[in-house]
Amino acid sequence: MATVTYLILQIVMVLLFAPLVNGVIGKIKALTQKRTGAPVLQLYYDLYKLMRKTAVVSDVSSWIFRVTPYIVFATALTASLMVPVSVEILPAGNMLSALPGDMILLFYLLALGRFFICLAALDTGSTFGGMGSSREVMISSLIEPSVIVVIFTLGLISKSTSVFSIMASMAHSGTSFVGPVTILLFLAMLIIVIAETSRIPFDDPSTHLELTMVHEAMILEYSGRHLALMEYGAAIKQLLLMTLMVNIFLPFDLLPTTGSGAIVVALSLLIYLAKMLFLALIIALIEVNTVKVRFFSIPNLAALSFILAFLGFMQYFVLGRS
Amino acid sequence: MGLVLWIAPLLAVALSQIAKRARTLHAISICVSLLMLVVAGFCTHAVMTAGQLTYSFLNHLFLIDSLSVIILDIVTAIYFLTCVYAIGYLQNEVRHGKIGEEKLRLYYMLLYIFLFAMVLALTVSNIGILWVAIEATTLASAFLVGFQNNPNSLEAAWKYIIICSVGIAITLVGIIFLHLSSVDVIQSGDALKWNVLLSEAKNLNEPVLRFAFLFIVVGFGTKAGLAPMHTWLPDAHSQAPSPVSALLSGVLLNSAMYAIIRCLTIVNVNIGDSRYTSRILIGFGLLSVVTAAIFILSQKDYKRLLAYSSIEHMGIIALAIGLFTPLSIFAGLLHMMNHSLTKTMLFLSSGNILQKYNAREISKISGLLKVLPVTGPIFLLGLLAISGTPPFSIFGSEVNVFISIFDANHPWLGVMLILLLAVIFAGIAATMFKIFFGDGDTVEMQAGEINLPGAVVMGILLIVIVVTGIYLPDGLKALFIAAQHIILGG
Amino acid sequence: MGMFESDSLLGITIVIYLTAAAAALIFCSRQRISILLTQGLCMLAGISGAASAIVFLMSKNTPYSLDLFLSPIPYLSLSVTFDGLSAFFLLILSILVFSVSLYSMGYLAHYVGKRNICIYQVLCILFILSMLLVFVAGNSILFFMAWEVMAVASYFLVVFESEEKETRKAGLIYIVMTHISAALILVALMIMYQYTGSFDLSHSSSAIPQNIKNIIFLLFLIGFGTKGGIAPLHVWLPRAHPAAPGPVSALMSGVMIKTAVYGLLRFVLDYLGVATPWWGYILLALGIFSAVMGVLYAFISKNIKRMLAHSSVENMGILFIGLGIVLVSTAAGAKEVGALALMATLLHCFFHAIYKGSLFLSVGSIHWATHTKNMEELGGLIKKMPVTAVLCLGGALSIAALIPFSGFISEWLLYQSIFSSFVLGQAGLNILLIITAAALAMAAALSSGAMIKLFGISFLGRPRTVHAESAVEVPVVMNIAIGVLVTLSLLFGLFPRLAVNLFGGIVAHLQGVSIGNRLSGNFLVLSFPLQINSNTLSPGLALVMCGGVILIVLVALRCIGGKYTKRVVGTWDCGFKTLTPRMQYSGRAFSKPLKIVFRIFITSTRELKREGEALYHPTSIEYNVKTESALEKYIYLPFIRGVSAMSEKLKFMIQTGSVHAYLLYIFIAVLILMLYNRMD
Amino acid sequence: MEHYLDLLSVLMLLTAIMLVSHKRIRSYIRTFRLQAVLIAIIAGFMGMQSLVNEGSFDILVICAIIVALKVVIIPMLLHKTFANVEDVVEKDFYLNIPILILMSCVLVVFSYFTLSGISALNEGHVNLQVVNAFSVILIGFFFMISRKKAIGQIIGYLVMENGIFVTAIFSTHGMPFIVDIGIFIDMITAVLIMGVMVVQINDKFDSININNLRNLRG
Repeated sequence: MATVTYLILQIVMVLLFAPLVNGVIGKIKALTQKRTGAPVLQLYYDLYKLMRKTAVVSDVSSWIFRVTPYIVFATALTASLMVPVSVEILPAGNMLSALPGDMILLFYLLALGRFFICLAALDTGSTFGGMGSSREVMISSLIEPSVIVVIFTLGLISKSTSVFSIMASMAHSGTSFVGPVTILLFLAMLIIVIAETSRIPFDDPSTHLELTMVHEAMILEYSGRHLALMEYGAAIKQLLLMTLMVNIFLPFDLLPTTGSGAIVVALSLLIYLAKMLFLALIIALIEVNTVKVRFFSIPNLAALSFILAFLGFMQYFVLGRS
Repeated sequence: MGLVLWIAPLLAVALSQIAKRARTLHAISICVSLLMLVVAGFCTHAVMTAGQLTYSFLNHLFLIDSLSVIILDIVTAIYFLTCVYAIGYLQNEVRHGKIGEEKLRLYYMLLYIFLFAMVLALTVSNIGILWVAIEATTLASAFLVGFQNNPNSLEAAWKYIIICSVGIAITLVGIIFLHLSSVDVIQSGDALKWNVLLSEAKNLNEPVLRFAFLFIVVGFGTKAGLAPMHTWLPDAHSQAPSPVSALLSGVLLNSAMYAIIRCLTIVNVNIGDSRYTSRILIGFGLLSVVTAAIFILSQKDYKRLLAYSSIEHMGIIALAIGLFTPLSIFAGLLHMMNHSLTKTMLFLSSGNILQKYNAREISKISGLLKVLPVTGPIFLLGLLAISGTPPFSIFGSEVNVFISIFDANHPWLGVMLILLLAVIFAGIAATMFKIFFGDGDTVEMQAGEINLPGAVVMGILLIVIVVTGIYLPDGLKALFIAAQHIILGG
Repeated sequence: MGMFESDSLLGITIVIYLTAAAAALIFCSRQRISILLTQGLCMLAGISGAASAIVFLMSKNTPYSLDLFLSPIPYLSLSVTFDGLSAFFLLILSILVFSVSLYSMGYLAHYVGKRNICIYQVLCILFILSMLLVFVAGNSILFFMAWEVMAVASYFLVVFESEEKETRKAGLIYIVMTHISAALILVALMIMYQYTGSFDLSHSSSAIPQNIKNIIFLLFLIGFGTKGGIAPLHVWLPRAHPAAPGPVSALMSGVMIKTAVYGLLRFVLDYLGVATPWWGYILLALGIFSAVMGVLYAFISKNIKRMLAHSSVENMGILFIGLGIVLVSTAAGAKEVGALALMATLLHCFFHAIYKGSLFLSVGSIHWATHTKNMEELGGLIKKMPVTAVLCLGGALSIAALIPFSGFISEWLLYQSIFSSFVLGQAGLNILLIITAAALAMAAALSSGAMIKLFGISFLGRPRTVHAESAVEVPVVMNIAIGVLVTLSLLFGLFPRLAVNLFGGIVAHLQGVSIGNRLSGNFLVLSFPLQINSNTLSPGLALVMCGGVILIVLVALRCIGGKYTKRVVGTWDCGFKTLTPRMQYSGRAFSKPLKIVFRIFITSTRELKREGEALYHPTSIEYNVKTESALEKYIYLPFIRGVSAMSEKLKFMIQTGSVHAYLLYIFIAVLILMLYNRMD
Repeated sequence: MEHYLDLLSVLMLLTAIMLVSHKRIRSYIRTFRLQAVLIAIIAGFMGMQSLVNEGSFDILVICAIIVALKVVIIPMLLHKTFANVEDVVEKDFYLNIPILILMSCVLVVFSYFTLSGISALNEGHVNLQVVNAFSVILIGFFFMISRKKAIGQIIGYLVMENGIFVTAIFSTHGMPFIVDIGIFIDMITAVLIMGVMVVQINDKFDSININNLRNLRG
């Protein structure tokens, strides 16, 4: 029963807040640039509109093109179920039986979605699709090593690769989030999140300039409900990655320990939202203050991320252990 | 009965001079070789039942035991197969005007003398006469090598006769010292008889015997193609007509090795230890394998390649015999047989290739599997067999040689040998395998076999080397074991 | 000894194979009958072989020995010992044989009347039988014999379509490398024999001193590593595997390269025993190198079969990583971690055989249908060959280690075993381990990229040439054959416990500890000393969830957006007149970014031919890129050239043609021997 | 008696060294004939000895054969062959003559060194005759190597044979008779065949310079 409650709560949170993140980041960017900007809820309107529109499908494409949006959305949502927005909403007792899975599975689920996006991009025979797909493959394979190093280091600290265990362990340890290890890992993770969510400086989500776009190039042919699912899926993925970050590196979930039941949960959710706002602010500021780098400078960023993660790992073994 | 072995070839020499037509010559050849084979079979039987076969009326000059009978069988069998093959081969040569019909007579006459000398070497008990016989093989085969009478074959023949004569002269020095070592022990009637020498081995003069052995090894080693005395071999084998090449490689080398083995036993029994001889034979053996490896790696002429491969295998045999453990000797003898059969098959195939393509250079041949649908595959399998690939027979004997080397606690030797053989395989593969594929359309020629009896012979040989890959008839094995005991000194 | 005991089934299997070979020979002239009969018998043999293995594995049988043939020649007897490891590899072999034979029934049809099917089939059976013997050999001589026959048979199969020069070259490189590696193995076996005095594999190795064991290990490493295609000894593999006919490639990549794993498990882990950790370090280092190099080259290949071959190099690298962890942890005494890693390795070995088999068969089908292996000439096949496309996608997902296919299971377990081996706690090892994990992650990502390229370029988009335009779906038997493998991959991906239970006995036997209680639960629940909470994995549940989500989404969309309507138009062309297939992204363009990133490993020469006066309006442009491996260019080629130059030079220095020199050799030999005699 | 034999053996060694120092075909043959005469004398001595001591004619018969073969027939054949093929004298050796002679001396020392270890040969003191005879073998061999032309090889071979024969006769008083006969037959055949080949080589290559025969290499 607790499991079902968890699942429902989690799904609702994710579906509800995922498009909001984009709006918030956009708004922050606009404000820093002294613009009014689009409404915070713009993506909700877009999604609603798209779902109602007729889909335009290329005559070259095959069933791959049509099933991909569903797979992308489904994998993103399923993956997000593994990343509780708050430790408090986790069912008590054996949480493993609720949702078996760990960080590795999480990232491989996302990889499944990416696999299909890349295929779908090639399916229409459009040059843009191929270009985006090719670039996406490069970015993802360069960023992957640092992902696994981060996962392993976090896992070693909390002695499990399970997302719940890591979060719980971080939340319990309380002070570790200011330690050298976590700072390094946080930075590495930040780069990973930016890369995975196709943001500046890796990619520019707001451009349709053929020389720079990656993610947008892949979904260029999509329209109607397919596009809606794609956009929604991307938003969910972004939310879950950010959730992962805030809940691991800013583990304040357990602060409101007094009280019980719904109040605690509500409090922790509020804290969660605050943390997300904080992270969105960081991301937005990064977007505002940097430019999209040259495509062949992306390996440098990936290497930076890897080095940060690796140093974090080293720190753990040099300082954390001795 | 055994004396037929001596008489038949001599008789054939005479008959071949009388015969008028090519067909008669071929018929005589087949009959004689078949007769020899049958008699050899008889001798084998006699040896297997009685241990040895000898005739007192010749003062035991004719004497064969298990060791000689093994090699005798190899000789007669290969001789027979070669003769069958030669019919087709020679007919082609005549048809293409390479040789006139009158030269056939000379060919057969020389061949009979060659055969006689070889059989004599194997069946005579006197080492002196053994020497004479081996020298006679050189003389008879020198003309066979130069049979085609072009500058290259003449050059080969010249080198062959010079180097082998010198080598054999060196042997003579050895035999003199061998005689010297025994003058005080053995009366003149039995002088130089290996059976007597062996039974008196303990009483021979050791330093002289050791000295004698050096020359015997170098001399017969020249004939057996051990490096660095091997230099005549690639020239002679590549220039001789293919049936003769097969005989040289498959038979003659063994006869020379046989002579070495006989003396080796005497020396080892005399010293009571095999270290002295081991070092010499292992040294020559290893050097031969190294030399062959170097030459095979970038060989451009396929018959020369086969010749170098013979050097390699004689090296392995020398090594095995030199180790002088029961297993190594067994393996060495087995290897001798396997090598002879395989190499004969290869040389016979190469004869077909030569006649079909009229080229010795590897680079000029392609599409062999298509152009010669029987010879091609056989040649390919033969190459694999000769380089020690299972399930062919050479693998079995080579593995036993390796095992005996490691048993005898010479790991470095074994490692080197294994690696060298691998290098040789690589060389053969790199240089030779390309001839089999492709369309062969660089040369306009029709696909099809040209030598039917030859194809049958090669087929038989192929079957034999596959079967003996893991199987050996009990009788044959008993014979090998008996020979092994003889070599080990009774 | 009942009919359905493992040993009698094994005997039956061998007999069926021999019968199949005989059938192939007897019906030589009636090709269609011969194909049906021979391949049918092979399928049967596959079933009985698999049954033999499964019966053994299920019943936890103790190892047994059989003497097939006692040879009068010493040491050449064919005696067979069957244990868990043999059963495991026999199972792999049999599954693939079954599927490949079924496939061949269709595939060989286009050989009828063109090629010598009789020889092909006999060689195939010889190849299969020799692999079987490798796995069940009871002594090392038989092992070596089978190993050599396997090499030769596969060589002939590689050069079976020998018209192309490339094929012949591939065959040559293959046979030379494999033979030299075999020689090293033989050396190792002989050294083992020298110390133990026995070729029996069940004999104890305690008589071998440690430093000798190190040497033996290195020899095995090079020997088996070459066969397994471990970088930098892998150069033969990407050439030979693509050159062979489709079914043979599947067998080679699926089973033959696994003989290297078998060899290492059998001889190093089982026979020698592991005492020093650095063996494992070496394996790890090699594994990392191969995994990354292999997948990198796979990613940039445009030949679809070559891509898969490179991917085999990658997967061998992954297997080596697994083995490395097994050795490291065994040496450190952490048997349980070793057991976990061993399980991961075995599973990866098993799964890789299955899905790589299916992929090779799928691209074999592409080749069958389009007569080209160059993906730049393909495209749009998903419409022409819909079933093949689905099957190929299954294989691609498996090899990209994505759920719900089996590839993910073994990869996950491998990650977990790397994770667990941090418990060993040496700082140096830990750094190596984290690098291993990173390399593994990158390899997985790149491999999924390679599969996107493979599938995307050849099946999606528009047909690039008339080859692809005129393709038709392959015969149904071929697709069934692939389907069997893909289904197995899916099955084990969803229910990994099946495989874990089946192979648990082998791990327990080899490592001496059972990990059954640490790998528990309905799906996979892993609990190890290092962990406070178990790590769990349930691909099935994830799949169910995804399915649920999709259902919900469909309903939701229906509610919000109404009925699905679509408009089919051409792909957006930026207002340009019409898109042609040539404007699609090509395979080469697809992999270009990563090729630039990793240019130190890949040397490429390019050539631009331009015709026409005007700079911006040439009448024709031709662009050629040739990619070479830096390894081959800077190490292998110079070495080969050096050796042949040396041989060429020495040849004329020794055999000068001068009879005087020859006499001099003899003279010197005499003098030296006389000196030897004097000195002795 | 022994003194005479010693003297003869030394003389024979001298002829071998003389041979090394010669440049012309004619002198080769002459020296060879001289050596053959010496051998015949040695054989005659020994033959007489064995006739007196053991009543055996073997060695005397062999002595007669030597005279017939080596003193008469072979030189004649050689003359005839080489008169046919070539008459020009040219420098036909690899090293110059003084060095060749010095190396011959080294060979003598070498054979002394190697033979001195064999006790059965040396009853108390080193057996001079065997050393000399053995040196002749080596020098003959060396002669073959040092001469470029076919004639050099044939003569060298014959000198080796001489050396071997003398070694045999000095060390063991001759081999079994039948073996000796065989050896002689072989030898004459060998020389005949070589002669025939020389003619053929001269036909095909327009020279008997063996150094030109270098097509088969590698």
